Amino acid sequence: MEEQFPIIKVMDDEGKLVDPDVQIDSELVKKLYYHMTRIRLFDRKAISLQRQGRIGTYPPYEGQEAAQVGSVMALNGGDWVFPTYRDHGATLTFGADMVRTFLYWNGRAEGCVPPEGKNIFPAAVPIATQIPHAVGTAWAEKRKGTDHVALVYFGDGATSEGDFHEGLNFASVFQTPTVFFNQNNRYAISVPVEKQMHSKTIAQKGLAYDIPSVRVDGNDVLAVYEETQKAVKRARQGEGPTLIEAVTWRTGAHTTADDPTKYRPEAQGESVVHPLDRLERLMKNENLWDEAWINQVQLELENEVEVAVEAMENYPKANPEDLFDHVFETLPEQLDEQKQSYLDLIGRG
Amino acid sequence: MEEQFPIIKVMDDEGKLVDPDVQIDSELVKKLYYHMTRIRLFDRKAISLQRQGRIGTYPPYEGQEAAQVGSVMALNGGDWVFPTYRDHGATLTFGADMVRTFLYWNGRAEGCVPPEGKNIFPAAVPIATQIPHAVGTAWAEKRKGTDHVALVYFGDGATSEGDFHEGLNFASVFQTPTVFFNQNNRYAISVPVEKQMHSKTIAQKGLAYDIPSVRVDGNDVLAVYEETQKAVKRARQGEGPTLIEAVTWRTGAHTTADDPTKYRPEAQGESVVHPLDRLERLMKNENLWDEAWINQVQLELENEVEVAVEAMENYPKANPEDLFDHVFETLPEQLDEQKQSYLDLIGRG
Amino acid sequence: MMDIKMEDQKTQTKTTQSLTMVQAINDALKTMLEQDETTILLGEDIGKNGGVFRATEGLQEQFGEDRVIDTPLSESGIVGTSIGLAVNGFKPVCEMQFMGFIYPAYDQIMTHASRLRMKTMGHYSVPMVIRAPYGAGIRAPEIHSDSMESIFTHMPGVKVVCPATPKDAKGLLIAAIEDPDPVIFMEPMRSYRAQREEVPTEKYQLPIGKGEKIKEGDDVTIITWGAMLSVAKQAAEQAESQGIGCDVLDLKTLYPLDRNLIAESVQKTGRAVIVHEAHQTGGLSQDILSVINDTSFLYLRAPIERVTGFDVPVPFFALEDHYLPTAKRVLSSIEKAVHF
Amino acid sequence: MMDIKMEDQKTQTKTTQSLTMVQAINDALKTMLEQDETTILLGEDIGKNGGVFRATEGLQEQFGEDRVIDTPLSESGIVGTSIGLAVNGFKPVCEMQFMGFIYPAYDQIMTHASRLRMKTMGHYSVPMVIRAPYGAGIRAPEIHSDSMESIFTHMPGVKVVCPATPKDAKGLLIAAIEDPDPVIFMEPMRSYRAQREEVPTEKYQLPIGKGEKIKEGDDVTIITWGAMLSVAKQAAEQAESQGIGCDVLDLKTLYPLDRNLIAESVQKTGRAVIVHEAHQTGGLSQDILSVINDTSFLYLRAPIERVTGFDVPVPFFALEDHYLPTAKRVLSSIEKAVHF
Ligand SMILES: Cc1ncc(C[n+]2csc(CCOP(=O)(O)OP(=O)(O)O)c2C)c(N)n1
Ligand SMILES: Cc1ncc(C[n+]2csc(CCOP(=O)(O)OP(=O)(O)O)c2C)c(N)n1
Ligand SMILES: [Mg+2]
Ligand SMILES: [Mg+2]
Repeated sequence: MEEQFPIIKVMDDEGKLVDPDVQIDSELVKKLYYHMTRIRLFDRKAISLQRQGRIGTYPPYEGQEAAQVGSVMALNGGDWVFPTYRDHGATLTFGADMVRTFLYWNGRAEGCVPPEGKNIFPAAVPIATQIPHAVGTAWAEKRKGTDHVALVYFGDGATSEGDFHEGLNFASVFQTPTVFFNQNNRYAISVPVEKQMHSKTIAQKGLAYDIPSVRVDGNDVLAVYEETQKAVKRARQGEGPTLIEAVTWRTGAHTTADDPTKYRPEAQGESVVHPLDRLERLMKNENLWDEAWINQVQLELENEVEVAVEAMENYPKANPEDLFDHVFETLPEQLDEQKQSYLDLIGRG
Repeated sequence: MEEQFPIIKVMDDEGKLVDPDVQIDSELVKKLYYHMTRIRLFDRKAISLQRQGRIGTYPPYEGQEAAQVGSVMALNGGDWVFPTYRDHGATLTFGADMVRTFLYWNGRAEGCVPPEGKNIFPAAVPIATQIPHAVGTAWAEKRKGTDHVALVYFGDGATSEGDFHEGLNFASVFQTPTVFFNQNNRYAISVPVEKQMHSKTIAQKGLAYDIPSVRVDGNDVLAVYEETQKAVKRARQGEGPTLIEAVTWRTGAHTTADDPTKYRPEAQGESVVHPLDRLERLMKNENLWDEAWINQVQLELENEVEVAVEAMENYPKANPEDLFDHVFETLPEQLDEQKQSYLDLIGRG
Repeated sequence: MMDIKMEDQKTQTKTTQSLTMVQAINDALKTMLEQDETTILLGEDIGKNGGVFRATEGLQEQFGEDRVIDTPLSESGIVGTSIGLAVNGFKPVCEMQFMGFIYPAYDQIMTHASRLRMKTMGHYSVPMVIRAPYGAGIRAPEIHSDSMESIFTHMPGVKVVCPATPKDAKGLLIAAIEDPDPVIFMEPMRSYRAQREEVPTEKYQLPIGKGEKIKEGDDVTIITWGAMLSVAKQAAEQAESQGIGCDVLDLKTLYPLDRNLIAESVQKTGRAVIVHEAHQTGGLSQDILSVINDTSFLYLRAPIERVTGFDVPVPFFALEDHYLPTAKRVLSSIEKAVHF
Repeated sequence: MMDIKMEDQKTQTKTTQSLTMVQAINDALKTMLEQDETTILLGEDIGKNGGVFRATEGLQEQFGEDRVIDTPLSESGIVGTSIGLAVNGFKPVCEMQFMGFIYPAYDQIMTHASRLRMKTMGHYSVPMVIRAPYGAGIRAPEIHSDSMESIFTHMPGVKVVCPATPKDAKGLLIAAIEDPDPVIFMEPMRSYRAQREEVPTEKYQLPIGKGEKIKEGDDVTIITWGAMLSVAKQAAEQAESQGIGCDVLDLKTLYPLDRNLIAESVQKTGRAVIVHEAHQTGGLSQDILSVINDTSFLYLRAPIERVTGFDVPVPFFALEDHYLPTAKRVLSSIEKAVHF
């Protein structure tokens, strides 16, 4: 099966183009670099905030920046994104608010509210449950006759859940414009993909549904972008779903509460070239590395992140009223009574 | 994919051997004929009992006799069988009690109690839920170091459920000695397999798990027997699970409460040669058709069925005590109180 | 189905037809498919076959495969994709073939359908209905006879509705479809064809959250819904022949409960018998008991009686009549309450 | 973990060690893995990683990958295959990583684990334990904080156990593993490391179905379990400082309930406050209320009070302290009951 699904690359680890004749779009490369840098800064800041007790448990995505940025950049404004808890690199790139993204990791529902006009679902915490949502939402677009698509993120572990299977089957039967974007980062918390499945690839799971699938180097942002674009294009044209396996590597811990040295062999992952380093090499190779621009971007983004942290920390405190007010459109009488008597008790009545 | 999974046959519709050089085992053929005849008689009797209001709703398996008998005959005594509601043709052949099988269709728990030493699970009613059980049970045999296997039946519709996927993945990861025996009878109640899945075969679903799979003519009892034997042998030898798709046809209604003329095109299935007719042709072609023996078998089996019906109808009435007595090994006090007060009320206290 | 013109109180001419409950449900679905193009139906065998109970009979023919959709056999898939459809402009009405087959979808309902509005502070909502025939008494196979409303009444963010009559079925189902939040719509399958009633042909809604007093009496309040209503009524009649007057309440909505209806009646009678076919432990009877405790403690003249399914799995059908509450059991509890 | 020799009442020398609850659970699992070779553990990340809470720390190292099994991420698969293992000679102890992730396995538990003995009149049984850390209060992400015992206490055929202390955790977990029927074993994760206690190193069982009076007082009975026990005790202390005596009951088993313990206490005090963190509607408080109704109606001097999680989804953690019962809320209910 591995031969049937070779890992597609545009550049190699040294940032050399695999096909030297290929034309690369320098504006695109700069955009990708910009967003990967931006989300890396967010990620590192979030880890440090967690260490200082300023936000809650946090799942870093470092190492997966290419997979997330490369894929989400292939979408348009009206498309839909279905992230997991580890995909706020993608949602930030797609247009999610940075302050609210920080708020999410501080236990705030405000973090699930997307900007108006941006179709971003709340991060799915129960594994694989978001997959059918992306199928249904894409199906709705198809029914309405638009060319919008839905892209759903999920991990290697998610492929073991029933919802992965049921979602892919629905997408296949109803030919919905859904892009199934798997980030195979080799681990589901501590469980390596070799124990998650006996098959060597995730891409081959598309065969069960006659869903076209492809395996891509998830640390090669150009390859991810290109393959996602193809899948999105097919979906827009009414040619149905695609399964993309992006082979990548989670550099850090599963979450800030996790200690990967307990279960990952020390040497594993050592040879992985970080996707941003790879992109840097490419840019240097292709003479796109403009030190001044790089420094400016860095400063600008560091500032953006700092400002967002400050805004998060100065955000008005969570209202106990919000416990009750969004359960139904209209609060049932008995729930309203619970609300009133609680507010009375805490002196907010 | 269809080319990758050709439908394997031993005989053609005319009962001619596909490979004329093959040696057939005449004792085996007679046994298969015997059991297929036996379960057909059971099935037809059950339908008629249901029409007369003497048993409850009944799901006939007519048309699937070869699939059920051919597969279950490949097992040994210590093996395990996991049937659905439509697989009592298989369980009867494996050694389930005929009286109890009738009782099951009369709403009696007694119908789920297998004869001592026969490893037969109660028929699974919630679709696909039995699949993980067969994996766990086979896994237990592997752990104990026996060479027993588990064979699990399920329909084409069952492949859409999450439990199908999760079960196959576990079997693949833990290499359990499980035979996944799918009867693709082309319909899940009214839903044709073309709407159940976009893929053309069920066998290809094994590719997702690197589980070897095969497609067999489910109406060719010799082909079913052979392919199941191969799968069972692999399982016994520690070579893990196999997925078998037996392509067959449900001659009648989904259940006695169903009217297939509402949803099946009239001509569909017309060309299907009934598996017993096919076997008869083969036996005639191969000079195994012994009219006297046939008649004797017919009489003997008709008698067996009649005797079983009588025993079912004379069976002691269901005890209300049984409502309570098998919920736990030891009845909790509060449940015992419910029991006692109910028995008092109905004058059995 | 016979069309009849009827004069209603407001001297307005209304059209009604005599329908069974399953026909009334069919009529409600048809009404909504006609009047709201975002309404779509999803389920197993609901298309050509018209549903195993014929609740969707003729609807695919009339509205097409695109609006009355035969899905794969996949409850989590049905509910999960419907959440996506609901968020993106549609009003999916999903059929679970029997309530006992809703369990694979429990996760989707619990972790998403019920919470999406809360999670997003109202940005996304899930206006979706899950229809589920429930209950024992029709000699169905195993698992086909469960009555597990409690796993949904305990789930914040969903409403649970259960009609007992054809007219209520239509009005409540339309209300459920028009409700902006997820509704579990339980259909008492043994009442599907038990009774005919004049049902308005027009579109109408009955309020979710409101029960009704079906019968008036002074001595004891019988509280029930769905298929058990007829059992309760039978017991009430037998009680009256002994001179015991019964208020019989049909709750119709199981969450949120019509607490006023319950309180008013129990404050009058001082006694209550709650009847449902779900298991007693964790059954809705316990919640009703707490409504009475909270509202009517000082009025109570006897412990509250519960007549429910036993705390045993719903049995194979040979024993289901022993599992289900009977008029005899209800009567015995009425007597116990009155003679306390 | 410090080993200490202690003299017990029977002047017999016993060894104990000072353990947190999560260590006591680890010790129970280790004890059973040592003493019963049919015991096996299955779950996500329970092997090398020792479980996300370290409940299985060191066990795979000691007992091998064959007995402490990292499974695929597949709750229905874990429970479904465990049913097969249980029927065929093993005692699977499954870990659901958090109770909020048990929902995908609900179908397997409901339609098979709980019913197999009944279905086969005792021919097959499912001696299996499902461990599930539950509850809010540790700033965990969404869905990690649910407390859904009611969907299991309402399910005939399973027992539900929930210890509040290290010693109970070990004794009850061993009892659960040795129980011939399926047991849902809920672990209050916010108590995992809250307290140390001397726990016997030997194998011992505590009886399933028995609660305990933790504190004695005459005016009101506080009934609770698990993580809420400490909240209840805190409120009871505050009440006593106002001269209100409290019986505090730790139920320990949620099905079957220790009805005698509840009845005796409420018959003494005439008042009850039930505390749990699950949602109120459909919560176990309603069942306890019915136990009191059935056994102690004439003793009641005030309506029964319930202090529970609200009927809202367990919120993101910024609001979880508002969701959870607090000593203040419990005290307010104690006062309400006493001053009725
Ligand atoms: C249904 C469910 N079960 C268990 C968990 C606990 N859990 C959180 S993340 C995780 C591993 C997920 O692995 P993978 O899908 O590979 O995604 P990754 O974390 O690697 O991005 C687990 C088991 C969960 N969130 N949901
Ligand atoms: C979980 C679940 N959903 C729905 C049903 C109702 N139902 C009973 S049989 C059936 C069709 C099954 O089709 P298939 O798997 O092809 O088996 P067949 O009946 O053809 O043998 C359905 C939908 C069920 N029993 N279980
Ligand atoms: Mg992963
Ligand atoms: Mg079929």
